[in-house]
Amino acid sequence: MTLLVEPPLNNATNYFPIGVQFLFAIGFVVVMMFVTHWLGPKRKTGDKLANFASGIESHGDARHPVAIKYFLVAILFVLFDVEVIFFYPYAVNFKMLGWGGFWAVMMFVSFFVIGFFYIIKKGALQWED
Amino acid sequence: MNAIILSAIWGVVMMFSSVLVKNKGAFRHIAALGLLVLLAANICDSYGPSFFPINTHDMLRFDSFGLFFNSIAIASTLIFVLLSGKDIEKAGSYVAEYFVLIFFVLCGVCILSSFNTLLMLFLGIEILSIPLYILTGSDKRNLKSNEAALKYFLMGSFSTGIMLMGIALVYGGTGSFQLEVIRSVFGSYKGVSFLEVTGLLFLLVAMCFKVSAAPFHFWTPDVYDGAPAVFTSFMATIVKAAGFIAFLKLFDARVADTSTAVNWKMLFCIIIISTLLIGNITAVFQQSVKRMLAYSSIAQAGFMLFALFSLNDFAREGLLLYAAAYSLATIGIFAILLKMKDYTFEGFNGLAKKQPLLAAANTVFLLSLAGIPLTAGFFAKYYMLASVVKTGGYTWMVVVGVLFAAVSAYYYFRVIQAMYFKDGEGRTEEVSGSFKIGVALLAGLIILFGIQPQALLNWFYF
Amino acid sequence: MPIQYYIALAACLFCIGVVGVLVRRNAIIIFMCIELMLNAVNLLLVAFSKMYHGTAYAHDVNSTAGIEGQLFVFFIMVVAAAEVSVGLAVIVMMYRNVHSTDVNFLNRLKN
Amino acid sequence: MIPVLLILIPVITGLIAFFLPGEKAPKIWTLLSAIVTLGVAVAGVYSHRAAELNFDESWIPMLGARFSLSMDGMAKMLCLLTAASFPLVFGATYRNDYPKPGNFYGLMLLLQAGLMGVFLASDCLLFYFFWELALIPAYFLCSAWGGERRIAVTFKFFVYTFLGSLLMLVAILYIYFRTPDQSFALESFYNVQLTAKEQGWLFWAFFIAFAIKMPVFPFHTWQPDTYEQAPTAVTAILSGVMVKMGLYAVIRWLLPVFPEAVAHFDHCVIWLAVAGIIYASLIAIRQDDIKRLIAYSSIAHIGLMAAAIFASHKAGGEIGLQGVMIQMFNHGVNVIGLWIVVDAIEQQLGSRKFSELGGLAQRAPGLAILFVIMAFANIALPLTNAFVGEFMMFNGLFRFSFAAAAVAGISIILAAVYTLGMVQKVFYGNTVPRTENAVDSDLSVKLMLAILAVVIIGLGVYPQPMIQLTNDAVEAVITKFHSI
Amino acid sequence: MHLLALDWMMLIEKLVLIAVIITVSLVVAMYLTYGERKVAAFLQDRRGPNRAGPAGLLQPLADGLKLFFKEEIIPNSSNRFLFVLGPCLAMLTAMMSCAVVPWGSDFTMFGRTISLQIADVNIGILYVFGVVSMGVYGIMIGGWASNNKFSLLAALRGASQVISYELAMGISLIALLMMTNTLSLKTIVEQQMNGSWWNVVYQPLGFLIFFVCAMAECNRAPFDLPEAESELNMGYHQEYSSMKLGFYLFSEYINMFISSIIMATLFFGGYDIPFVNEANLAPNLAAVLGVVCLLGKSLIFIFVFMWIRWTLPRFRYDQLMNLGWKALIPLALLNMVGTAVIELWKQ
Repeated sequence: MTLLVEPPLNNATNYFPIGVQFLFAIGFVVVMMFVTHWLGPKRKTGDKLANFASGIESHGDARHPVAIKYFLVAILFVLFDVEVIFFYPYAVNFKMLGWGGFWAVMMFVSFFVIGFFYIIKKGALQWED
Repeated sequence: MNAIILSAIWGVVMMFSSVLVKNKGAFRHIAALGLLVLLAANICDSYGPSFFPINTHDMLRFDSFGLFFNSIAIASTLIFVLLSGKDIEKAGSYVAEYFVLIFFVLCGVCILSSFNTLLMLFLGIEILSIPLYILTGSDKRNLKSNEAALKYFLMGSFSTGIMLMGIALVYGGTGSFQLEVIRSVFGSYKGVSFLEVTGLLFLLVAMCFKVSAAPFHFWTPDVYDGAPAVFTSFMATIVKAAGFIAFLKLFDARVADTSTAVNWKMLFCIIIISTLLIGNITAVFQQSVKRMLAYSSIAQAGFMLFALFSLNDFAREGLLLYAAAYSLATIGIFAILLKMKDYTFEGFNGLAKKQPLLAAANTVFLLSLAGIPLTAGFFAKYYMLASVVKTGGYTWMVVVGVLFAAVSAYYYFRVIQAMYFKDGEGRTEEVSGSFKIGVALLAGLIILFGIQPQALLNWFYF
Repeated sequence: MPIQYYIALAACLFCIGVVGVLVRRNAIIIFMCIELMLNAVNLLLVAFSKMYHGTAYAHDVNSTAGIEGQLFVFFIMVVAAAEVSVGLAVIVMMYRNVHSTDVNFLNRLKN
Repeated sequence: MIPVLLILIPVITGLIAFFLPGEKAPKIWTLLSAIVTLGVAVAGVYSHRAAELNFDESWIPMLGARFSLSMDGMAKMLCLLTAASFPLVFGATYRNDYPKPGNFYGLMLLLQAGLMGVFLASDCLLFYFFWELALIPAYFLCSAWGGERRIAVTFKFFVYTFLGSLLMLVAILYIYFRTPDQSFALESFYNVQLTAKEQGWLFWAFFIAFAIKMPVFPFHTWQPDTYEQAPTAVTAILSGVMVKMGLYAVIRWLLPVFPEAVAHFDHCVIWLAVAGIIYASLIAIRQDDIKRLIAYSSIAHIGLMAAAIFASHKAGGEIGLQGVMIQMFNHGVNVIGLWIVVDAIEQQLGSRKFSELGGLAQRAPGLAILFVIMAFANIALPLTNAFVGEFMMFNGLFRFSFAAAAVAGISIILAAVYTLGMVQKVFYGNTVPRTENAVDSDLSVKLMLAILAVVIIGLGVYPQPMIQLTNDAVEAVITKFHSI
Repeated sequence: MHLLALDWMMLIEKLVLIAVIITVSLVVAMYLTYGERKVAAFLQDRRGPNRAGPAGLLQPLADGLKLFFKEEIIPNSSNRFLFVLGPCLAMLTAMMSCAVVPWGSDFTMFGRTISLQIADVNIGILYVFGVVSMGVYGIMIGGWASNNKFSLLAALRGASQVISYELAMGISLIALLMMTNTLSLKTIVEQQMNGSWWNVVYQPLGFLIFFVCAMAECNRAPFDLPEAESELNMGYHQEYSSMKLGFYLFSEYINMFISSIIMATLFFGGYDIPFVNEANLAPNLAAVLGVVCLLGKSLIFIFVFMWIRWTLPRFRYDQLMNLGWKALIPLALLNMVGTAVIELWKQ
């Protein structure tokens, strides 16, 4: 069995130009990188290659664990973004689904809101300490 | 449907109670209340009225089997919360959240007991597993707990990946996720295609992972050992039983029997024997009771797998009984274990002198796990063996199973020996009177089911 | 394109994932490999879905056959997101305690 | 109703005994309970009305298991033995102090209930139930109140028996699914149709379970250790009554259900038993511990009974079976007597070693006389009860195989050697320091021994009531054989 | 194979289009730097660049050339591969996001109908979102690879900010999609051309949220926390020099340009020429005018961006996060539900 290709809009050829553009962009970026690398002067000194910390001597490795808040935001983003993405198919078929779909989505929205209020109440979004 | 929705709702209620209620001790009462409501609603559902007449498009199918299992699971959780609620409070600082997660796990359990499409199987397993990853790691400062959580998580999601591949392949072969369709395709084909058989094998592997059947059991002891004991109790009982219920529903008779490409019986046979072998033999060598229980849970899984081997009515009834008997006994043992200061066998030395009631109850639980008559565990094992004998053939496997049951007596009796026949302090935490009564009642319940199994199983045939 | 191509591709991705899980020692990389496995499944599901839909579409333009495969993909994505959030949290927790994400640290429970 | 009482009285009184405080209360309570049970058992023996002797009630309908008890002659006899042995043992050990007496006596009564259940059950699942139930109290009794090595030894005993019974469970299940009406009833089991091959392995599954319990030669290794380590009161019950469970089960559940397999494997089993007899007798001679000696002698006696049972299906073998019937009772009586003496010695002198004993007859003449009677019964001298039983059993065995009977016959001589050796080493010769200050034993001990001695001689002279009592059971088994 | 069956003329056509569009956006970006300085000068009553060329018009070229000839520095303690990858990724995503934008109506030349859209896919908006959210990798990788505390902190801030506002942005668009029922940008534009009003009339709140989020996404003031020089020196690209720095700067301006274009397309009719019925014009003329119109609209947005930048002070970080999570997301949700109810009511 093979995939039967259907006529409508969504067709692999539609995406072909994007691929072309991607190649184009990559080419551009790489060429630019090489050109500047080749053109620029190279006079390396130890001071120049050290980290810049406004003239203060930098201490150790920068990759220390950072505040958990950032991590929390990232995790919350992952969760909520997936939920948001799920609204898209609904939005596109919104008129077709009518009130039935509306109530189903309202349920989904309520999950979203419950989770949202929960994290707010738990102080996950509290940035001012 | 009642149980699924209400457990989710009550989970949310608990979630917000964590914000609104300041008193830590109140959470377990709220949770117990919720479980009571859940149990009532589920029993209500079993007898007809469902509060949520939702069209599930045949994705979920509520039969008496699943509903009855829900009742068992919810009731066991209730007992668990009543007995070990205080220990949950000690597990970490997010007390209410632990209860929330337990409710969500129950939601997954209820989905697993009624799924009718692979989608729901997948969702049920995930809803069940993800909260467990968190519960396993709930002791944040404890490295063992961390390790257990990470290991459980990695292994769990790995097996999820395998399961999904299996589902995808089965879908590719049959064109549907519905169990009936898959079964009928398996029944109608002369030779099933490569896709379906591979898919089903993947599913088998994944389910073995989830129920910790050998050779995919290796994560279990570490995880059960590392997790806070109170959650190990929950994980090793209700969750595991739910896994088996799902396993049974998935590999129902018609799938396994009609496909000739793989000798399913032989395959299960190997899995069962190796599970029993590994579980029992390693349990013998453990020094910590908690770890022994972890291995013994593998061994018990081997016995539950008999149901999957035989797939007849005895298997179905027996699995329910096994789930109940095993869960109740293990919850009881863990409840007592949690009161012990020392989790090794030596820690139990002389418990009978200090706490005769706890020791007696613990003995009943251990005897039940060993499958001695007069306890529920006997009939559980009885049903499992009977189901295999009924299918005919492979009686030698029953004999092997029985041999391992005798081996299992060794490590269960070590605890009894320690409690009764050895001298020691038997040091425990403060034990409240209500806890003692609860444990005694639980032991009584196990003996009741041991004398009159139909007290439990009659519900199934209402 | 024939469905076999998709199966082969998905199988390759899946195998890379499996091998990665088994071979690599860094928890995050293992986790990424697991995600790779999930995505191989997604790919396969969509391909199958399209295959069934295409077959049905040839007979009936309004057919919705095969959509359940794509539906499944949505659920996999959700679950993957949930797993990411929990899993990364677990890994971070681990990292805060041992300052490493190497799973070789995970054999302390063995004894 | 009588069978139910026989089980219920010990269960209920036993559970109450757990909660009785102090030293005296449990003793008196259990003694009373045991006497009441004995009364009921005697009433059962003399009752002939089916309504009184049978009980049948629904138990687990979904499995087809019923709570059905019935009391035929063999059951009557064994119930009588069980009911009689407990008051005897309680009486003889009345002076002994056990730590936590409530638990001890409670468990003893539960053990009695389990034993009764085994002898009375006429439903196989129920039988299995009681079979295991008898084990658990015995396990706790031996482990908690036994000697130094008690934990390991008792566990060995437990695992052996448990393993055997699990094998039996598998076989029971198998037969259950072959019965036409899916039931565990005795009749259904008797009527089940099995092929020769099935009978073959089912036979072994059952036989191993029973053989461990009896014990027959290769399965006996738990027995001497356990007898040695268990508190003597418990040992008395174990060897006096509990081993009869195995013999009883063979007659009740094995012979009629697998007649063809019995006919097929009879040589095998009998030679095992005979080998066991000789082996145990030889070992017994070498023992230094009274308890171990009696334990091995018990193996020898049981072996003979087992051999006679398996010889009974040949023409004329019913005499042997009849012999087994009465010998079960007699052996129980004799061996309990021996254990009581051992207990009396051990309690007083703190040792059971021949090397540490001697000349006791001078210090305790009453005990010595009674012990000698017991010893004669153990050798099966004429005029003792055992003579009748052994004579009949050898008779049956001779009909089956001359060679086997001849070899087994050596055991009579060996029995004389070790038993008399024991009497001589313990009671005669010069006193040793340990026995220097010994006194005669308590009245309670002597009273119990005297009762036993009366029974021994009474039955030795006039065994007819016992034969009549068990005749129906023998006939039932033999008819079953002849019907195939 | 389908690839071989491709229309080769079409390939050439697309190549030309891609080249033109990328060049245009680069040039626009260059001149935006100029524009920014001029606008700043204007708002602060200064002159701005005025030396290179008439009115300083060659200034961007001079700046660009300088970037080419600057020395490339890769700090010792950095991760070299990632250090280079960061700016490349930022530039790449910036260049890719314009692929689904419809620049104008169809254009006829040499007997061929040429679509002024690189790829007309039915998930246009999703594509844009996908590519834009890749932008965060550029920031994160750059900041992390520098192994500099300031860079790392700035990158973290930037990443958190971008992903936070993406949520609100996503939700705000849903209301719009409920009305258009399509994800294809071209269809959305056509609907606005044929319908009487632009979408902004129906979705003012949605537009506002989208606009705010777009500003935050582009790290534009008042949301330019990642490069808050008073706290973090130069932000995540403080170790960068030469063209790698140039890439970051360029990508930022390109992003600004493209987001203006997207806003114009979604809410302001795209290449629709206001008050004119395109059907009355010659098709080619209409197409050219459409392109001009679109650019014009986007320039207005860009001007507003700059205007805001030089008018408002920077947010504090907690204010920024609170605005994103606690104000915009609930607002966007409300807008979504409200739109749904009204739309269903109307049916």
